[in-house]
Amino acid sequence: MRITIKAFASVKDSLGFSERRLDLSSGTTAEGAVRAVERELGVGIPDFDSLLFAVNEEYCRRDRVLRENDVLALFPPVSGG
Amino acid sequence: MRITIKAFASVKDSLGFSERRLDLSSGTTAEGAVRAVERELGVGIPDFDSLLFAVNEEYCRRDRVLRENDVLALFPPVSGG
Amino acid sequence: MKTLRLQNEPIDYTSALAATGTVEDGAVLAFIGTPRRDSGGRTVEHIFYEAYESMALKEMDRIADEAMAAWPITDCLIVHRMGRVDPDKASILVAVSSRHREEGFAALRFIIDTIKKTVPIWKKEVYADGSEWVSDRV
Amino acid sequence: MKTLRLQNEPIDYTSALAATGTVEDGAVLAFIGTPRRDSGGRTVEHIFYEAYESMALKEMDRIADEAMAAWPITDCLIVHRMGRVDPDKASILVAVSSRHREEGFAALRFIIDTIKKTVPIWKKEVYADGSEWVSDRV
Repeated sequence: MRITIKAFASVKDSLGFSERRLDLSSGTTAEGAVRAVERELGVGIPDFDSLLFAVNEEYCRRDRVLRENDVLALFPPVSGG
Repeated sequence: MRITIKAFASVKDSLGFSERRLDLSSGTTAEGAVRAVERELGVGIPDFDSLLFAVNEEYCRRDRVLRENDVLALFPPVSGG
Repeated sequence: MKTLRLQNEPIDYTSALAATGTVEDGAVLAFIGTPRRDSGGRTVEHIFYEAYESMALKEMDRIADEAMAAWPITDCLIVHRMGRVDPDKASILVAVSSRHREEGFAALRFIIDTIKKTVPIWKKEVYADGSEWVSDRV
Repeated sequence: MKTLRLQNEPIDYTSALAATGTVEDGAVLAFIGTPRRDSGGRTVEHIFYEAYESMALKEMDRIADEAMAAWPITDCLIVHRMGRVDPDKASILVAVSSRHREEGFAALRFIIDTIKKTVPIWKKEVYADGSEWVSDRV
């Protein structure tokens, strides 16, 4: 399946992209998708445990199973205001 | 002794003046001064018990003894904001 | 910094708020009071505000000092309109600035509550068929 | 009425606040956040804000709806700046209008607290000698 992964703020800096298309085997979780990207690019995202995940603009758990055309977003704790 | 009495809002409407000079015998209290004005003008101020008194721009009790040149102010509960 | 003002002119939020808070502060909290159009079933055409101005400014100053002593706020602004105010216009603007917003909330609340209790300002509601001092109501 | 906005332009208090509250309301409460010049001993030259804009607007909308369901507020305005913001300029303005100020205080507090927890916006502090995403700090 194909999904889109978006990265913001420091995660974008770590990964070196703000948006990327990914080909994954079905059943891959949100966390699995991010680990796949880290392996592919040979980078590690610092403070991984503090990261927030969203699918299709809704917060989700990192064990969320992705579906075709999902937009997965990955970002650090928010700091607006 | 001579004092000044000021009236505001509905009290001003009842008394028909905003400021007046009064001649009083020494030892007169704030309330005594107001009662003297009511008698002199032949008017009664409605809701007398709810009125607030100030002398020289500071809130005071109605049994406050007045002194020469005091400025006594008399007004209903405040309603600003 | 304290800014205390009674004015006949409409309140200019931009200039008032731009003057509240400094580069050291993180939060400005503001309260804007507007007269209500509906007052116990009667339609208010406009409001007329009267004050014992010199005493009102002294009381506002005392309230600002108390707030600034009780909470670490840096600026305190109180502007109240006098005379005629239409129901959709601000009659009062209170603003405080502080490094953290929690302190600002507490201080702002104290200031507004105290103004409404102690500052000698009175409101007369003017209707199509008469007028009434609001403080006279039971 | 809800007004939710992410914008690069400076926040115009006057037009924003004039649009908040109606003649039926008695109280507008507003929070203005400004970046702090001092951040843990370092001097902040300016801030850079980034957002996941579409999701941020959805979250802001959800927060406004929750506040309007929980308290009888009539208008809710949330404006957040994006991009570069200097330390003495507002980065966020939140305003609510309600008939009585108690409800406004509670709603405003809920909205700000929740924005700071859930809306996907990030702040990068830029110093003379570098920059840092604030959310990365422990």
